[in-house]
Amino acid sequence: MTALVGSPPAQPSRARRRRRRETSVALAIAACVVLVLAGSLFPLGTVLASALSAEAWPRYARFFTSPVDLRILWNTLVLGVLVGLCGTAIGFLFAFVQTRLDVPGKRLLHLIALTPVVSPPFAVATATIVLFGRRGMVTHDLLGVEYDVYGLDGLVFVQSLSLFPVAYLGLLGMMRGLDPAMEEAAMTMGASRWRVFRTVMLPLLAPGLAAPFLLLFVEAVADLANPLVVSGDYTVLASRAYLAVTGEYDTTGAAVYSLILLVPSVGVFVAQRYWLGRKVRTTITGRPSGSVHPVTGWVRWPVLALAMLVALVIVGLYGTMVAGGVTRVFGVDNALTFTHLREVLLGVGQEALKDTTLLAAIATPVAGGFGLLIAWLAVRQLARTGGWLDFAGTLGVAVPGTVLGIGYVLAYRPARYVGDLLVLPGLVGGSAVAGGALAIVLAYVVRSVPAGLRTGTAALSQLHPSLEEASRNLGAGPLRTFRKVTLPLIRPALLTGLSYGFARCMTSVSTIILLVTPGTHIITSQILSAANTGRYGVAFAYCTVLTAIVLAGFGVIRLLVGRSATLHRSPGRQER
Amino acid sequence: PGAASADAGKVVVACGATEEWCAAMTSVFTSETGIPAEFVRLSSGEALARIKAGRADPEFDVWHGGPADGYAAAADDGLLQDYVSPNAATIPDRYKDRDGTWTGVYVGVLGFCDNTEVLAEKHVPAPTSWEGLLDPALRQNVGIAHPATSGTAYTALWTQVVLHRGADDEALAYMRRLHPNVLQYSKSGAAPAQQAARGEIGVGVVFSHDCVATREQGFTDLRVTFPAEGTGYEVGGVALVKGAHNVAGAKKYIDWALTPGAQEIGPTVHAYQAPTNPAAKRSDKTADLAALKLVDYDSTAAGARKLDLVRRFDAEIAKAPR
Amino acid sequence: MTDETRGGRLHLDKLTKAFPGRAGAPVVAVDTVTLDVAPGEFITLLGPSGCGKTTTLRIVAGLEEASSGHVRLDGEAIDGLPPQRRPMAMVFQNYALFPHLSVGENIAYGLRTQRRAKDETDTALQIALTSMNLVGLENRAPHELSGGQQQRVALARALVVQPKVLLFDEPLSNLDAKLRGAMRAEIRRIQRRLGITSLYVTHDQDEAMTMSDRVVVMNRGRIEQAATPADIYFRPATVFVADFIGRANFVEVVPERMDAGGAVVTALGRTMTVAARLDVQVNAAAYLMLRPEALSLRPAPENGTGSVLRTAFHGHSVDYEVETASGTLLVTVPGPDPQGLLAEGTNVTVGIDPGRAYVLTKS
Amino acid sequence: MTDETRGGRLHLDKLTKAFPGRAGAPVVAVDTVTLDVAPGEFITLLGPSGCGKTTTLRIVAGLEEASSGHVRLDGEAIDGLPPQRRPMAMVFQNYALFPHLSVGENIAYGLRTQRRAKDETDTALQIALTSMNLVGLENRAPHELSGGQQQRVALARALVVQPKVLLFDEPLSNLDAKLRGAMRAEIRRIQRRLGITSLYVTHDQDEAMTMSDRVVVMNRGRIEQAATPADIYFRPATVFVADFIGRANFVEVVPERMDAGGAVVTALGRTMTVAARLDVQVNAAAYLMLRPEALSLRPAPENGTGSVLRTAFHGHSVDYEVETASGTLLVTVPGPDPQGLLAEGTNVTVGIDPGRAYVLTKS
Ligand SMILES: Nc1ncnc2c1ncn2[C@@H]1O[C@H](COP(=O)(O)OP(=O)(O)OP(=O)(O)O)[C@@H](O)[C@H]1O
Ligand SMILES: Nc1ncnc2c1ncn2[C@@H]1O[C@H](COP(=O)(O)OP(=O)(O)OP(=O)(O)O)[C@@H](O)[C@H]1O
Ligand SMILES: [Fe+3]
Ligand SMILES: [Mg+2]
Ligand SMILES: [Mg+2]
Repeated sequence: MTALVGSPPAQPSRARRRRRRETSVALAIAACVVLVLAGSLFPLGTVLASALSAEAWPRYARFFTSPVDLRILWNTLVLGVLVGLCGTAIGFLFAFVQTRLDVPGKRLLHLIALTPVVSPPFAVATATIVLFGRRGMVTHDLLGVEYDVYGLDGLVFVQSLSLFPVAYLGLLGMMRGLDPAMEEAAMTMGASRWRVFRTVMLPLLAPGLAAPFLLLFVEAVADLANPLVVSGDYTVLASRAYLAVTGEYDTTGAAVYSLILLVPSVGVFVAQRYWLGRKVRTTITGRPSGSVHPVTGWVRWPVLALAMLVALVIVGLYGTMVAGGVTRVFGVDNALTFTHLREVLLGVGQEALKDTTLLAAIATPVAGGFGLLIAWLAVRQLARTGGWLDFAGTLGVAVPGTVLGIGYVLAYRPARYVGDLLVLPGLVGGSAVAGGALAIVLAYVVRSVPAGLRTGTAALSQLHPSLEEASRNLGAGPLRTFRKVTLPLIRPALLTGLSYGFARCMTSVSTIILLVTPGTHIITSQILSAANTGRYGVAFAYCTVLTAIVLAGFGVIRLLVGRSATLHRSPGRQER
Repeated sequence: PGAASADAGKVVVACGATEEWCAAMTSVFTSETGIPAEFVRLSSGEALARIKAGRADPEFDVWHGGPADGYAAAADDGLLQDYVSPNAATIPDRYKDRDGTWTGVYVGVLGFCDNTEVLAEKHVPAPTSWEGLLDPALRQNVGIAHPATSGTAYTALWTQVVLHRGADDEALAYMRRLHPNVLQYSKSGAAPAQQAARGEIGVGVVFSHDCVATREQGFTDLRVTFPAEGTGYEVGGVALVKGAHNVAGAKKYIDWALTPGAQEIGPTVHAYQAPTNPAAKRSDKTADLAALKLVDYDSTAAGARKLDLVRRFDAEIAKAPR
Repeated sequence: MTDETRGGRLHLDKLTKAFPGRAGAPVVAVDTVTLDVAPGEFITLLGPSGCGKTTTLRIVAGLEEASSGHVRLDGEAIDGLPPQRRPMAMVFQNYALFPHLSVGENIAYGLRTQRRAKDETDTALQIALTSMNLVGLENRAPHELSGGQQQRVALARALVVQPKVLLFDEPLSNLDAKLRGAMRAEIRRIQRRLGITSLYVTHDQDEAMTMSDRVVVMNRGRIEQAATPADIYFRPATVFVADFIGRANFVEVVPERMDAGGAVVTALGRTMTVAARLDVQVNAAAYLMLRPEALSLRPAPENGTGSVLRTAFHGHSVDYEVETASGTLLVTVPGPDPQGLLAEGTNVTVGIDPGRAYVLTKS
Repeated sequence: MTDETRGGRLHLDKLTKAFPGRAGAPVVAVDTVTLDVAPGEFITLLGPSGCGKTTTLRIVAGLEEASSGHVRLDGEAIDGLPPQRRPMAMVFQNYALFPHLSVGENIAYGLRTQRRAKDETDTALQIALTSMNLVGLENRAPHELSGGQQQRVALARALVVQPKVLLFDEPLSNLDAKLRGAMRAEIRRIQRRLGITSLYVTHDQDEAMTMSDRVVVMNRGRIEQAATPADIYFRPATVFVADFIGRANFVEVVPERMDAGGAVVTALGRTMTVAARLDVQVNAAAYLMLRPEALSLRPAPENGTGSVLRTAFHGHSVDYEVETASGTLLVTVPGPDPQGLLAEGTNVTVGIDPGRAYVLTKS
């Protein structure tokens, strides 16, 4: 009974827990708990302690009475909702084109849709201004309008384009898994394509649309780099928190803003658990019957054109980035020059490239592993508490990076003593353990765990538990089962998780800036520095090289993880 | 990565200038004095947060670069050690702290960053006074940052307070009149220079060195003008961190930073702030402090009033329709 | 055959469908299938997995395009019509109920699609609910129903649009035996009452036998035989059909001559006249088909024709595998006496009822 | 019963399992189930959907924890052991073959887990492949196998670890009828040869009857009857069992007296002595259970006991629904004569074979 299953097969309750947990599982849980404690909860706790200190209390009163601050809160929510909607819509558009449209060039569209996974800070935003700003090459020079991108519209544009791949990948999986028999049933009852789309496909995908929406919401409101560049007068909480630190030397204020920002983010996650957890979902359980009927009429052309337009914009933005890196001043003086690239590759940038790549390379597998481990524990092992572990693991992206960074500084800069005994040497700063690299790696890990966690959770809930039970039944302990059966089967999730994680490490800005040491040079901090002094050529050159490194990283990850076995929807058994 | 821990011979600098400038400064210092030095680039707030968190065991010896109000805030928190360098004597009083907590190493002067092309298009002469900035022809063509988020913009706001003899209301009234001409209050203080460079606005109110640096990138339409009524400025400081591991080295660094030689490094790395040491040779791209009318800028007073002024600005001006 | 005939006449004309195969060579799923279905007739497509039943059905529904051949409805070729324009409704194996719609909304889906007036839709819905015994369930979600109820909803949803042809793709294969039996009768009763022409795909021979006016046995994309259940069972056209429909023993024979009753053959030490297919020829090797229940067993302490190899107790009957000179024969003894089961190893005589045997060519 | 017994003795002692229900009230899936399984015995758990079969099996496997009660293996309670430490192997309904491993790797999985020596593993694998008729397929991926082959791989994978107990959860329900029949025999043959104690879950009564040493009929978490197939069929403990196993007609009777052969009852106008359950009492309402094949039909132009209501032709037999004074009776006539089918409406006399009838309490 494909698609009629009341609850996904991966109900944790299916494998009810025994009271005595096995040692290996207990150890795994302990490791994950330690990671989220050390990586996000403790640092955030130290920040929030100041956000809840007596000194901070009047701030709340001030916040909620100040029209300016309330406006910021409102702006943030509006931004989150709009980006959630637009990003999901774009993701849906691309997924629809991929799965339901009979058109040429789908492979190319797929690749283009994935490009924004690597979104170097400032690159997309700045390219947007260059192309679509008041004097933009497209808006002003080509179309002759003086369009003011700064503000909500520009922000939604930039963030939607940078964040939509998450929605795209998720929806792609969902739509591929959608039982075509549903659509066929509607068709045989006389429903036109449009009606099938409206009354069957969309409602069936609704829960699947909510998940990326909520994820995009959270990421959009926590994003810092884009608002700094294109928000104009439109202030949001994340950039407000950042500026409270850098402009006002006011960490308490930043903590207060962050705590307030956390409320909608946490709310969204709770809502997701409660609301989506109860909804009937379509799940891939058996053989998908019937076949997909791609849209073949004229309607496909406008839809394709829309997707092409978006793709073109993406290509344009990334093209601007590359062009900006190899011209003197792109748009003003388009003379080809390699001075920017030389500076990045052979000059001061060289060390940053090395250091960042090395640290990210260390952090990525750790993050990927923990992401999947937490997903597995949450889905399969911890019926009741799993949700909390999952949530704690996701905190890494739900809070503004600046706040997490400050948390690290507050929590790990000082060495901790109990009495005279050194229990935890300082982790942050050049004089710290491993020259401060440990804290940076930890921050990278925490920021990228959610990528693997989310894809892992999705993959696991599509995997029938009987496969794992069969392994246990044949004498393999839980961890061996995870390693030998679960992990290979969710390899595609591992792949995306690692790729996302690596991209996120390489492009992480706000957290890392606070953690750099004399010995470590971080690309994003160089980009920020170059952008701040108006050296956009250099900034673009950095972004180009960074993108190239991340893409190369994807290749390496793909090589190491290996191609996924051709898995069939119905696990362990294939119907002919 | 991986620097060794407390190396007494090494000076560790929290550097608030640009990456390049910081790198140039430390390397020249090392080559001139033989004392190894390294730095971490941190904006003022970030530097403050990290120095504060490490007060029990500081990782930095010197804080160099970044506006003086950050130093004042650090001093209030007791994070800095008073040190009056012998070389500070030559620095004019207005560019250093009375108590010797910090000493100025450079001065950034507020100016107008004009895009001559755009102004020509609009048939507006380059503004040479605050009053000139109010020209209705410049509607939506002036860029300035938000004083709450940018030290540059607050300097501009405080300059109005000084020019209006301390009257907040009149200063804000000026900003209110300017408001229709402002395209947007950007987050970063240097952003208006960028916007002017790209022709998105005609005039950006920025520190003149940001405008010059941007022009250097190839935006040849940019010109700097200064308001005749008088203009504000920020002082970039240098100070000794309290509890520094390498006090001797840190003091040598501060002494060195005040020398004309050290202050002449900036222009070689696209940093066109004016030197505080009158003996330092001025690059032709840096503002000539002597030729400009500077307002009497009391950064302590400015800092004390900031919260209140910014809040009023937010409530009374920024939200208003244009 | 039906109370009131409002079904359409369906004609499949040399339908062929080739799928592009993996290794380049196309897979011919349906091979020149020709079939005429009278209005109101209930036809079953029966055959082993992969023989092309579903593909045939999907071509009729318009969900798949034939490589060649035509589908005609009431004489008119409908090959070009998209599925939604064909007056047919389909009941899917997994029901394909819309999980986001209630039972009532599911059933009314087709009507809403046709933009019928609201009260007309409501009336039709009420009638459907009543006649399908679903009253009171209309607000439930599909997953809150039992398998049989889901099945009825799927049927109601297909019927309510008053199609000219009903298509079923193994609609009962997900139900348990008890429910399956009940649903068979129900489907047939409703189909008879409404007189809708029906094409029913199954791989369950019992289902085909009990439900159909005619059974179409398919193999490798081709029709092996299309005939009434009794003909299919008692007079199979080919060994394949005989073997696929029920169970059969085959004993090699050489017909000695033909007479009025059929062919005269000798098997298990006995010469008899047995009905034969038309193409059976004298003195050419042929098969004598013996259904297990056309054989009988008698304990024969001496001189038996064979000995019991294995027994399988089914309750209502016992199957014996008996080793004989003509090979191992399967004998079904119905309604066994609780006490009278024959032990493995028992020597027995196998009796044949020539009236229920049949001779067909060896092909 | 087995050639060489190396199975374990399994004892389920008052097993109870309650799941937290949706609306707060717990769902009691398994209710004080007590069962003793002898070494090498093949026991089937049979019952309608949701009666607790799978849950019982999963508790034995250690995949589920009982709310109370114990599982003992060879006398020792194993309740605390995690699944991987129990010497049992399970064959899953969907086989749960590891899709990323080849057939060979799948089968060897359990051996690798036990870190056996490489050559030992190889030998065991070869033996398994040979005995399961899977030679040549070891490098295929599971999805490249047919259903029957997949089934055999699943079985081989479970057997190769030499478990003391084999657990099966509806292993054949995804196969088609023909293959199902073949696999039943194969499973039973192997199980017999190896003598592994087996617990087999199914909802297919025919499967249970043909395969088992003993059948355990469950209903709502409880055991209704545990007995040999013949006992279950001919001497069901309850109406539920009688109805669930095969088909049965129930005629209300009041036993007049008891004699050596059972209860004396009157039905369909005839008084006879019929075997009865021990708890049947004189003068208390009881049911006379009549299996359809224990009834016979004779056309009776006049004075018949009933008339044919509906017929269903199965090939090997015909089912008649006959309307009588005692209600509608189902009569199965085996091995029907192709010509002699009774038309609907025919008046008939129903004959009873008292030797195959049974009386049970009305409960
Ligand atoms: N979309 C397709 N592409 C390629 N081959 C196909 C496709 N659909 C069906 N086939 C092949 O066509 C043949 C007939 O398939 P079909 O589904 O009609 O069989 P079926 O008789 O319905 O079998 P089952 O009883 O298993 O449902 C099979 O060999 C199948 O593999
Ligand atoms: N994890 C669970 N949580 C709650 N209830 C459950 C759970 N697993 C089973 N049940 C309930 O326990 C009862 C017995 O379920 P079980 O799976 O053992 O039935 P079954 O006899 O195997 O049925 P089937 O033939 O459908 O497989 C059912 O009512 C079922 O809904
Ligand atoms: Fe079944
Ligand atoms: Mg089919
Ligand atoms: Mg079950």
